[in-house]
Amino acid sequence: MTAPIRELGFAEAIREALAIAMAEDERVFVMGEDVGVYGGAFQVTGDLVQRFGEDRVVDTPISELGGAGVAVGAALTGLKPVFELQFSDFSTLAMEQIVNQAAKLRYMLGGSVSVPLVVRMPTGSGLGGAAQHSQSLEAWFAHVPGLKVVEPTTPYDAKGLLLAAIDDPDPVIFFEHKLLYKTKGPVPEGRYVVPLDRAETRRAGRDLTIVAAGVMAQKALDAATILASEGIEAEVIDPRVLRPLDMATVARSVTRTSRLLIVYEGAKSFGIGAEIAAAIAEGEAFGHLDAPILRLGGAETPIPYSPALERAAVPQVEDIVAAARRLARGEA
Amino acid sequence: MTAPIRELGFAEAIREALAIAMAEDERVFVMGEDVGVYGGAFQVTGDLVQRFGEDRVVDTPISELGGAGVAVGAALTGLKPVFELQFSDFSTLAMEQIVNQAAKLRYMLGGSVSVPLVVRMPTGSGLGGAAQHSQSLEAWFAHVPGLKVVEPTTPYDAKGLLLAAIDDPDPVIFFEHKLLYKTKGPVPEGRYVVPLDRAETRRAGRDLTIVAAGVMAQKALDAATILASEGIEAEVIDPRVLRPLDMATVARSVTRTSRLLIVYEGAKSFGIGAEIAAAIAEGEAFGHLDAPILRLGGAETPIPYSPALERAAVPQVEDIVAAARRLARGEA
Amino acid sequence: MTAARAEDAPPVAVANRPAIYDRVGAGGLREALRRMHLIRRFEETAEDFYVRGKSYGTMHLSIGQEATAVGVCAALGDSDYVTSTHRGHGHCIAKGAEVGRMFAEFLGRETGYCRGRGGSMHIADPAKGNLGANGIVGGGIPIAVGAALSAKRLRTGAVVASFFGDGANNEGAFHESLNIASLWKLPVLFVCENNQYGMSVAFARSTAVASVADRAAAYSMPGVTVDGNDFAAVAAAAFEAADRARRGGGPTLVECKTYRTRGHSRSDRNRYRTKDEIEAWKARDPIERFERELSALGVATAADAASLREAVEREIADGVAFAEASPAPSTAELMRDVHTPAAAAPR
Amino acid sequence: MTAARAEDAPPVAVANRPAIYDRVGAGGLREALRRMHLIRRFEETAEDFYVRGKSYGTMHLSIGQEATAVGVCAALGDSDYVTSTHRGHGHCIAKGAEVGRMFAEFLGRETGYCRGRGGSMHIADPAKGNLGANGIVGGGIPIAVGAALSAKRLRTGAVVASFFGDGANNEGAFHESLNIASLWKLPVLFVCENNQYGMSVAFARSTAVASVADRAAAYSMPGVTVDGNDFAAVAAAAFEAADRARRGGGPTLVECKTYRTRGHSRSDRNRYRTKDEIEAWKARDPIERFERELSALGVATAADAASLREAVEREIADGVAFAEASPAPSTAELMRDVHTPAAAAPR
Ligand SMILES: Cc1ncc(C[n+]2csc(CCOP(=O)(O)OP(=O)(O)O)c2C)c(N)n1
Ligand SMILES: Cc1ncc(C[n+]2csc(CCOP(=O)(O)OP(=O)(O)O)c2C)c(N)n1
Ligand SMILES: [Mg+2]
Ligand SMILES: [Mg+2]
Repeated sequence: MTAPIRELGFAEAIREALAIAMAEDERVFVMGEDVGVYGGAFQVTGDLVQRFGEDRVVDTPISELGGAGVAVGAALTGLKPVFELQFSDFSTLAMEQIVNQAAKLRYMLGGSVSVPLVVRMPTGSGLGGAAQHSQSLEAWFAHVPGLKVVEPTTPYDAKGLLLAAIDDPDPVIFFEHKLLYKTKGPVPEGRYVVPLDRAETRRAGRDLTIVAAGVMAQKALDAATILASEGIEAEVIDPRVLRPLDMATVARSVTRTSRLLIVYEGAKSFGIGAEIAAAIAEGEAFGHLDAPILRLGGAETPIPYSPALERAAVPQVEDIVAAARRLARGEA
Repeated sequence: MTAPIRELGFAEAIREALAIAMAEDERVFVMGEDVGVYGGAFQVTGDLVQRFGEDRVVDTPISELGGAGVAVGAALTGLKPVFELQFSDFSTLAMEQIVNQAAKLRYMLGGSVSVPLVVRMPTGSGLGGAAQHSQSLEAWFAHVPGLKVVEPTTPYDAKGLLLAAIDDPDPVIFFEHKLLYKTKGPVPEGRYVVPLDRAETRRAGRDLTIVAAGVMAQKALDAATILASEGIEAEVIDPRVLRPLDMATVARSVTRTSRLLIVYEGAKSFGIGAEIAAAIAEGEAFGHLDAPILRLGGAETPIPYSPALERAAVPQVEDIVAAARRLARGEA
Repeated sequence: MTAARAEDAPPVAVANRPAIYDRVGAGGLREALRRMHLIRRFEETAEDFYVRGKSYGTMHLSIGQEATAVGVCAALGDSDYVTSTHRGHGHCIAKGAEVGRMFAEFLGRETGYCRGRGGSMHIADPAKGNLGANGIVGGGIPIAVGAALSAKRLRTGAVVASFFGDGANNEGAFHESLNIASLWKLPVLFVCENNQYGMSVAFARSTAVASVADRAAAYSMPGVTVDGNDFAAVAAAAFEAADRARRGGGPTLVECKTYRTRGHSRSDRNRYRTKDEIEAWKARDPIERFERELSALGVATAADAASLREAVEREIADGVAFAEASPAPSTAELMRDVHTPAAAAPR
Repeated sequence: MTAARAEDAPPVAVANRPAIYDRVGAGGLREALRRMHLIRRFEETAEDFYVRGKSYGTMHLSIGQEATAVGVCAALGDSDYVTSTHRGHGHCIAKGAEVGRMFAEFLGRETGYCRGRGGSMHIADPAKGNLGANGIVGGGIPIAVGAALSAKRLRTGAVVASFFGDGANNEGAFHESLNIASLWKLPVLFVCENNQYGMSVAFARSTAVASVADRAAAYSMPGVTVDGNDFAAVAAAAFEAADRARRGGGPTLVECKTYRTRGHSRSDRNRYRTKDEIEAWKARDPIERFERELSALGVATAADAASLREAVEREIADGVAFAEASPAPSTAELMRDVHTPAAAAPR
């Protein structure tokens, strides 16, 4: 018997995952700034405080480092916190606890403890938040051994990946692109999990492979539609999980298509696309490449406020189409 | 007339750069934890407090975020601070000020201000500091538009690059590998600068290109000596500056050698080698590659304490030799 | 509007004239009133832009808090600094910014204070000593301490006022900054605008002490709580703190109890407070009160106030026209100002 | 050695017997003395390893501070937690750890508490509630608050003692943590070991308040300063704070004034303090003092103390032998424990 499937928004899917986990397991709780009666800066926690009470949906003071540390301590000692940062930009205040403590404690202590912590944070630009509210810092976390890093694209994945993240015994960083919150998609009722180690091929194609996560996967799919109308069949792979990266799926695709385009929003250099390109360049798939690996990343600039500039600072559908076209036609 | 050249230690070369900058320019000052009478955790500032007084060599409380912010504010308003973090691991507490403020202020404010700040920090493992005192976080900073990121290898470069960093009107992150502090090399007296945008070819060779910075450049040179005895001529390129990366020098070399090995200490995935590999894989040099690009990075683990484990967690000379051999002999 | 009510209000006894008014002087008081109106009208106009879909991003209005911004800045000159917050329009105008360039920034235009790169949350006016609004709660506090270090080291005689909210007082940056400023006896005014909420969380739910000013003792610095809706009270505290700072007496923590009558930002549904509470605070409007007082004291008659408000309307209208006529930045200049061009470098 | 001096010392009047000694009981007091000796001898032996080039990395000795660690832990049971610091050997032993596994960790052996992965700076003993030493100054403070949240939510009745230094009290983490713990009335003992220096910087040069305990008022929690070299004073404060915490009365800040007679770490040249100062504090050695007191009170005679010290010597010798006989970790297991194996997952 499969669960009924409804159309659900991305934010609602996340909320549903939280509600399921909290209903199932007393140890799971949500904490963060304004997650209670305000419902979260992006209305993700919504009415959870009404449903689970203030002890399970905890408003913290504006203390990102302290909040993260409290979550780490709680996770070490029997609870399963889901800690929300209002913007991933504010993780800069909490890196100490996330990176030096949560990610390392198990290893540093010889395996005698686990830190079952999920840190949720909205990422990316597109809402005029300017330089301190629009960063894409995925690559930082993906570089840290001991962390897992997730970035869903669809409401279905958002729910299933978040349930998997909460189940996971180790710290998981969960990025949510702000532009996705209001997107909708089919989501089954009840519990299901999407595993934390598998990329998803969102569209099959033979001419080139496009790898893109989060909102960039959406843009890549839109680009693929346009490309198809020109006779270029792009395969679109959504990693979903950035650490550990499922490079096998990417490599299999590239072995067939011989061309690789990677799209991501964070600054191009030292961004997530660098790792994907490098991993292909050093593996078996390298021999199958018919063209250089193309990366389309964010501009090397803080995110500007003015809308046209903001748009110009990150890859757009038309940029993906243009790059894919060049790559597929061997003009790169 | 050229300045007399002496053998100088790496730490002394840095101290000399600080002393020159401070003597020349009243606005330059040093701040950080225990930089005064203690002389710095690694004895880099040494006797500067005796020479320049407590107003120019300022012991801060143990307050990395506050200290960084004070440095940003001072830089914004007419001073030129050189801020020392005792270990780069503690930058996790100061990322907010370094990344959200220092790196972005000029852009965010439309070019109306500059932040002439240098942040010095020891990096890397090798002294038994374990997971919270041994990280190599260069890739994080190299990913941030608005920053420049420097990592010298020789005492000569340490001095010249630091003087260039202090001269620079924008924030510069200056990584110093702990294992280099006691190394020695020729250093001219007086002022000279090493520009912040040029890689250095430390050894010429035709069979493969090895790119490595900081202590890894030293190890690569040691490896090259061994390789030469086997008839393999490795070209060793030391980027010196990780942001902006001088990829032109690397590309020119790869175009000639057709093989590229990148060595770095930070966790392999999403590390600095990923960008170098990706940049080659997407450029002109790609067509000249005769083999996949090989990366030798740190293990995907927090740095362990026990010496044999610690050694195993980062690339060693013998690992570089083995990788280069495989690459040069086409066994990769 | 304020004028009508001002005339109905009971007259203020001249005997009660606060001493600080003598120091500010009649011209200064009228200018303060003008700036308060300018802030109010700037923000109402900005709000209107939003409602009409003319602007982008989010915004944080300080309507109801004008006496704090203007009262503090009354004690500062152009060479003194301020660091500001996400709710920074008031600080910016109080420190002397032009509303035209502010509107232009708000609309993301090339003529804005940040050439359209910063928007509402980063408006800055370094020429007037405003080091910028800040998108990071508490982000400006250590920067203010650094500016004060420059002032002390370079002997400019400047003081720095660091504005921040009640929510920000629970950030580590607050603690580290106040400790350093006190240790080094730096000329800083730490100005907490305690508007009772940090987004949605009431002060008592975020802060384990009755008053932010009570925390001053933890840094051996004077702490004072004033009615943030009373220009005189704020200005008196600010002058005292600035005097102390200029004398080398170190920093002061000034807590101004006030209230934002608008939501936290665009997306606020006001679920965390009551209409009654909002109305009660509206009745304590700082501008009406100040205007009433100046009228009773004969510093600004009803007619003066009316012509001042007219001038403000014109300034606002001109500012809007300037901003709307200004070009958006060219995407060709996306990469400009990431770094300082070598030519512009100080060295 | 301590024994000889204990007999020369003036007797302590039985009338002055601290009330807390009744609560700890004679057995408890002897055990406390034993642990203090064990800490001292562990660290002297560790130091000796260094001198002889047998160990790796750095280390931070708490010699002179033993009464604080043991006094606080006297008020704790095995189900209570501690979070510790880079200077954590004392806390670890006070909380009941075995010196054999500690030496093994110190030497990076597979039998160590962290299987050689952590070293001196990360020794932990979760089974006894020690959540670990910490390489990050202030890093353990919010973690302690989280453990207290667990205790409260899971109704375990546990309390948490968070040790940190005087230097750490200037970290933002201190501020944020104390505020949260007080707001949520969590069962935490914030124990500041004020040993007068944060590496090289004297307390007065780092901290803008006379006593760390004075900062408690900023979080509406009780704050108390005690002589950290006096077991009774420390234990009395710890029991009072633990009682309050267990009653639901929330956290307490306990400042223990003490001194480290060794350098900060291996590389310290002691340039920031005088020999006289060090000698003056050595004269106030907490172990000698405690032993003298217990002897005067008849709780542990000189003979008892001597046999206790002998037992400690054997324990140390056995621990060293155990550690030295233990294997180093295999590099084949480099990647083990980065993540929790699925099988071990709690779910
Ligand atoms: C470091 C950080 N955390 C959280 C936020 C999100 N945020 C923006 S304003 C705000 C409330 C700030 O409260 P307060 O300091 O009292 O200032 P007010 O908004 O009341 O003026 C929050 C939580 C932020 N911008 N920066
Ligand atoms: C966040 C951080 N900053 C700096 C250091 C380097 N450091 C290690 S111990 C220490 C001094 C700590 O002083 P205190 O808190 O008084 O503890 P004590 O060493 O006196 O026991 C410093 C600066 C660190 N480990 N972590
Ligand atoms: Mg507020
Ligand atoms: Mg200390």
